[in-house]
Amino acid sequence: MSPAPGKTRLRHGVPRILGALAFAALLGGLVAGIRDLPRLGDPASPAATHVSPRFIEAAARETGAANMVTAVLADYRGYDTLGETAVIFAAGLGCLIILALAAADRRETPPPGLTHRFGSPILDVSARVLTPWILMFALYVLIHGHVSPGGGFQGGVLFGSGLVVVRLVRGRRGPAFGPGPRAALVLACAGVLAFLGIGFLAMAFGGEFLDYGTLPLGGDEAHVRELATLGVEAAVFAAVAGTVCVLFATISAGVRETEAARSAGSASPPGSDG
Amino acid sequence: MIPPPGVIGVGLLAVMLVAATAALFARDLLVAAALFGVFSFAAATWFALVGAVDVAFTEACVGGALSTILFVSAAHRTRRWLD
Amino acid sequence: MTVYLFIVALFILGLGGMSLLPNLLRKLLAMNVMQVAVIVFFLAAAFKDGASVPILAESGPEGIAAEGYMNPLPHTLMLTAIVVSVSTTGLALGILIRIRRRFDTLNEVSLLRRLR
Amino acid sequence: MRESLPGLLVAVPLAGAALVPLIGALFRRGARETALVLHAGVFAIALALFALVQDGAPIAYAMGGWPGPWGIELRLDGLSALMALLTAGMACFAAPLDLSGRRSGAAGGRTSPFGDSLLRGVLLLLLAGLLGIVATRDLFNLFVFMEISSLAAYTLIAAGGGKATIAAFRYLLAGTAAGSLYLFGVGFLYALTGTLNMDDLPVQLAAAAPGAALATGVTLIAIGLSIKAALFPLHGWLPDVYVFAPTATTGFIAAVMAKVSAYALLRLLGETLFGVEAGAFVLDVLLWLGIGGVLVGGALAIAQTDVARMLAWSSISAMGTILIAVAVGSELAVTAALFHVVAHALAKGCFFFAAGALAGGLGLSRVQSWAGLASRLPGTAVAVTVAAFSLIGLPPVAGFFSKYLLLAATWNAGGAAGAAAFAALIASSLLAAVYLFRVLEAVWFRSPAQGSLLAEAPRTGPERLRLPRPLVFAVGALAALTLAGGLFAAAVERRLPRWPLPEPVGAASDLSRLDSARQEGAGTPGRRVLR
Amino acid sequence: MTDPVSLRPFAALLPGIVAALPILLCRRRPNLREGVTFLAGAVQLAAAVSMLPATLDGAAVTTPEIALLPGVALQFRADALGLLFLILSSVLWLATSAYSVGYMRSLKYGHQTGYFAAFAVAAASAAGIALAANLVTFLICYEILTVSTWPLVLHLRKPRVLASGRAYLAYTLFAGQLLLGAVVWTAALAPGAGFTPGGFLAGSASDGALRVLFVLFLVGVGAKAAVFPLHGWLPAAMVAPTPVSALLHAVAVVKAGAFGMLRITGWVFGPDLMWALDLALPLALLAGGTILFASLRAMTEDHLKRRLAYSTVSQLSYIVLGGAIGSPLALAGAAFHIAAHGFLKITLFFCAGSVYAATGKDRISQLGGLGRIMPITFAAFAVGALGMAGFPFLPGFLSKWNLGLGGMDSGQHWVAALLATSGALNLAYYFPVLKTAVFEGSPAPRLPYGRTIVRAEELPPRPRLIEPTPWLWAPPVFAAAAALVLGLFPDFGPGFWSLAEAAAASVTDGARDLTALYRGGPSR
Repeated sequence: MSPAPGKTRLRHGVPRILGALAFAALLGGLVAGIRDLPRLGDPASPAATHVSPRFIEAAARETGAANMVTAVLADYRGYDTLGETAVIFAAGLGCLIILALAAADRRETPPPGLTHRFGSPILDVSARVLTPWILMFALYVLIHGHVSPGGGFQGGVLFGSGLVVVRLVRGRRGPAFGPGPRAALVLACAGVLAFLGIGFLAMAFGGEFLDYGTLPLGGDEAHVRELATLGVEAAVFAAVAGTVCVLFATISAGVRETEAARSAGSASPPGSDG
Repeated sequence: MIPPPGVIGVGLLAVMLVAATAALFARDLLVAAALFGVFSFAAATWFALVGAVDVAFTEACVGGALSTILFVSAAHRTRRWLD
Repeated sequence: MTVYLFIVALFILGLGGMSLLPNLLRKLLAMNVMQVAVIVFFLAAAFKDGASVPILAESGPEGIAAEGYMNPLPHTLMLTAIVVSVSTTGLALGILIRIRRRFDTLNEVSLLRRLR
Repeated sequence: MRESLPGLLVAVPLAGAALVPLIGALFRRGARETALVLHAGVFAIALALFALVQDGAPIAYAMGGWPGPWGIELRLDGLSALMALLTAGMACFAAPLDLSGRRSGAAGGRTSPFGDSLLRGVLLLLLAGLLGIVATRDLFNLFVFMEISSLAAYTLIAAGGGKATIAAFRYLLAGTAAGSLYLFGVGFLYALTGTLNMDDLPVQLAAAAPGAALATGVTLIAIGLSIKAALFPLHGWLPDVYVFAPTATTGFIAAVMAKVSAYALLRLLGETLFGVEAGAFVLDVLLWLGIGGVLVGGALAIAQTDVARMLAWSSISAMGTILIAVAVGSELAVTAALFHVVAHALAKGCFFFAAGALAGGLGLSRVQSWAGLASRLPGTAVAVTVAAFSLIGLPPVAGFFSKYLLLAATWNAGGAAGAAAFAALIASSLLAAVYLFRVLEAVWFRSPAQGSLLAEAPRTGPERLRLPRPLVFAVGALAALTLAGGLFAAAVERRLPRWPLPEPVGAASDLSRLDSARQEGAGTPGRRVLR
Repeated sequence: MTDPVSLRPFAALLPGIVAALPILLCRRRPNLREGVTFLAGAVQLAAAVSMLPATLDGAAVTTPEIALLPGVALQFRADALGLLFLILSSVLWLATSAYSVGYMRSLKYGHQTGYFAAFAVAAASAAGIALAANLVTFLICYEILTVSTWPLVLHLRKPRVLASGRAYLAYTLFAGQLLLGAVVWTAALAPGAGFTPGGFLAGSASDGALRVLFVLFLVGVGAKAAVFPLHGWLPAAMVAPTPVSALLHAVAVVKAGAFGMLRITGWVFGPDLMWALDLALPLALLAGGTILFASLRAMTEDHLKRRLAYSTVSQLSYIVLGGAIGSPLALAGAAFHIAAHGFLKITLFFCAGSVYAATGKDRISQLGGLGRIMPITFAAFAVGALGMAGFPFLPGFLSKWNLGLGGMDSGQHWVAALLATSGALNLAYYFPVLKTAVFEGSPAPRLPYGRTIVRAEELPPRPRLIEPTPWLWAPPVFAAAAALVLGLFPDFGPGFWSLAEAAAASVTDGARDLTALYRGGPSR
């Protein structure tokens, strides 16, 4: 009895009952749990009174950032952000390995990739017109992250998207605007390394890892931290932009192993992977 | 000062719930991706509503745009994705 | 309370979809729904009545009161969570494409049959 | 130098993860060598930390100079230093191996140097993620590093291609669900306490009234970590992953990855949330689930004909064992759990490397196909035997002593649960004996089937069967360590941390000053005093 | 008297383990390889004998404790019982090694290097069991013995052999795990769990708990001692080459189990506690039942080695019986029976193996006439058989006599009846063997001794004397002679009887004088 395509098939029998019971228990537990939480918006809740006040009250003084989220993100909890950069870098590496480089199986049907045009001439033209603006806006988001929403990550996403939008719209036969997967990867690696480099530099000057305050940039500590935060954001920007390009190149454009290998300057003969 | 999300917030959450349910059971991938986009933008709006402007911006960039585009472009390369 | 109920509903919808839907791509969509539910939850915890967005007003650093601004910590955490979410989605799509190429289906039941 | 080591422990492999692909993209060679040097360096750092914490004083490290609970704190105490050492050490064995899933000698050919450098970068990323989990004192930071390690693991598994992609995707779904459940639970704790710091959390919880929200949060965290630790009945993702992933990946993740999650469970439920009523309840449940996992894993391992799948079920059984000890939570039990973690990692890594080399390189994946192995690959046969003895718990190898400690710990725990765990542990040894002696019988005493690879291969000369040299080294070294762990059990045991862990010197004083600092307003505890 | 602390027990333990490596390295030079075996055996025996004077003086040479885990230490002590077993196993290891050379070479068996290496490890672990000073040490050696004898049982690698190997492992590993549980439990009750004459568990836990603990021990050790109903593996393991069977029965495995039973009853629980817990009588009855059952079962076996195996099941239960009764004489008899049975049974196995090696016959019904063409072998066999039956002037008599007296002492008069019955049954199942071999079959002409080995199919139509190579007939002759000497002069050489007496006296608190009254044989 083979499953009909499009039909939802659930498990039968005991596992199904047990699964249903588990879900019911989870639902019950969650509902019971939320009844016990502090009221939404309670200014006296522990979350509002315990650790966070410092971020609000001292962020500008200690880190020089008006946007408290940026201050926490890049400075107080810069280590999280380093991890976050590593996560998206991992995704980029992963897609590159899985889609472009990993052993291509003979039994796999060749992917169509974006061999034909995705859209219409209107889309094509608007993509070309939009691209510079997207890129500039991305830079603005990066630089202005200190005082307004945004920062390295959002800017990076926008920048990466801007780089690949033409390629995305025009397909493989379009103009080779934007970096190929290898160049994008180099950009991403450089971004991650720059972030780590700032951290190591802080160590070299006697502080803890990512302790920007020790960097010899002159001025008072908050200003130094502000500058370093900008550097970190730029590093994240590069890492994310590169990774987004890699993601698009592998998932959307369907770069195959041979192609990536060629761009990597390797001499893997075509067909040896198939 | 930002007022409590109130009725608008509840409405947005309801939109999210409906859009998510519809996306999960949509027959066609493009419909599913579009509904997922709606879900993400509703979420982003709700985030903005509770004052999380950074998160709202990111969700709009990432959830609303990047994820949706990735879904669509990945799916574009094959058919019968939702069988 | 209403917000929390919606969060639970979204979370259960996502988790249930992940475990019960047979199609891997649908599972992936459900996974995103579940992650958004957690993000909403954290942001609900960040909300303070009578507070503003956590960006310093023009008045300068003097006399900043914690009561005046939203809790920025959950916002920061959720930025990271969103990135984690999109990274996972991207990688999952990559794997999905490989599965689709090799096995010509995304139905979990058929795939599991191929696995054994 | 001593103070900066915890920062380097995670930062160095992270830097390597970006550096190695960069070298691979820009130059023709050098990536592999760089990766090996970095792995050795990380191991050296972990070793130095392990040696430094032997005096009992943990090394705390405030990331970015911000003390907890505002910043993210790392802490290397005896427990985390041990896990770090184990993880870094196992990574050293996996690092020289071929990480792509291609069969040597098959038509697939070799991975390009660029692709190889990417895979090595991902392995470093996996290592960084695991070390981050081990070192951090921050609940959310734990989540971030959990995701780093998970994404890297998905990649390494899926790199095997074919069926490995399905296994990787299912693992990805399970792992992400686990991560979200964990994060949801952390959200509950954060909403109740306002802190994410593992030292601050108990202080704040002591002030808060226990309630349903706390119980829900603790339970969600436990479920999430249990999925990652493949605790029965949440183990569904594990067997396929261990079977289909490339050899080097399987050997590494089977040896340490689930155990790092079990470590996180111990940290959170046994230490941070110790004293929380719900935590104690969850631990009780975990104990019974561990018993179930021990028995089910062992029984299903017997049912398998594929060596790797059998070992995978054996791992589920072993995780049940470790969870039992973690749940018992006495000093002896935690010592036993750690001894078992070390012994099992060494033995299972050895066995999986050997099984992977034979299945991937020579196509010998079934138990029966190993018949006659001793006559053609005697060294491998000896190593597998040592590993099997350790997994069963026979003297004089390491597994016997961990089993002994586990039995003693569960016996001392008393009660119905203790007696049941005691019986389950004995039963698990018997089950392990059934499925592993079946392998040993084939290896040593059965003759290979007519026409099979092992029957045809000559015993000597250049045409004789050989495994890749790094694999031989890994298998042999791990077997030797397993034996040494048994012969020098007292020395190993002496170096295991004592539970409960000693109070940290630096961080605790920060925390005690926390409340007064808050009352003073802007005054900041810790090293940095602004204004 | 304080025990002298010395490393000398290690000299008795290590030769076997250390020898395994050179044995494996000398795979191309068989003579050198076997030379290493003999050297190791000689060193082990010399070390054992060197500890004899101190032990007979009542002080046991003891090694320092080697800590393994907190509260768990490796320690060896050469007390009277241990030394008795050690000397016995050393002597018999040497004899079996010599026999193995002849047997394995004449039958041209493969894998001899692995065989001798495993043999050496098994001998070393038997020595470890003998000298173990606490339960954990005992357990470790016990488990190593299990895994080192497994390859020996599987030596022939045929499908039927593999099945028997599985049965062997199933019983022994199961028992080993229960023993592990029991040891952990005991160590929790009494830290260190060192063997103490007279036991150390009294009052450490409730009666019910102690009874459960005893059952764990009984299964854990009893499976190796082949106590009914855990004896199933022993006849199955007869598929092994004969020297291995000899090792299993006389030198190491089964004997280690019986030795372990004595240790458990005398040195862990102690006779007083055994009686107080109402454990002694059930155990004695179980042992008695095993004796009768196995004797009857042996009669139905046509396969010679399997008949010997059931004989072992029966005979080793004498030791268990003595341990259960726990009176001084019973204990002394039981301890002495370790040695007595060792020499006698190894004689019988050697003979069975020689017959098989010379003629390829392994069933009793096939033995017709062989007694007349292999007179030396069957003479030795007769000594062994009579000794088993408890014939006076053979060592079996001494142990049974004391067992019976010990039973009477403790008011268990049925023991004497049981022993008499069992002796009769022994005769009933050994006599047919001799009868068939000597009086049945075709008459054979008297011919001078020949040294050639003749396979069954090569037997000439008119049989002549076909005693095999001295490697095959000298060991049984030696063993039979040793048994005779032991029967006539129980204290000859190492003084097995004195050791048994001292062991019993230590358990029952200075009852040495009592035993002297009843001493059944001539003493020195």
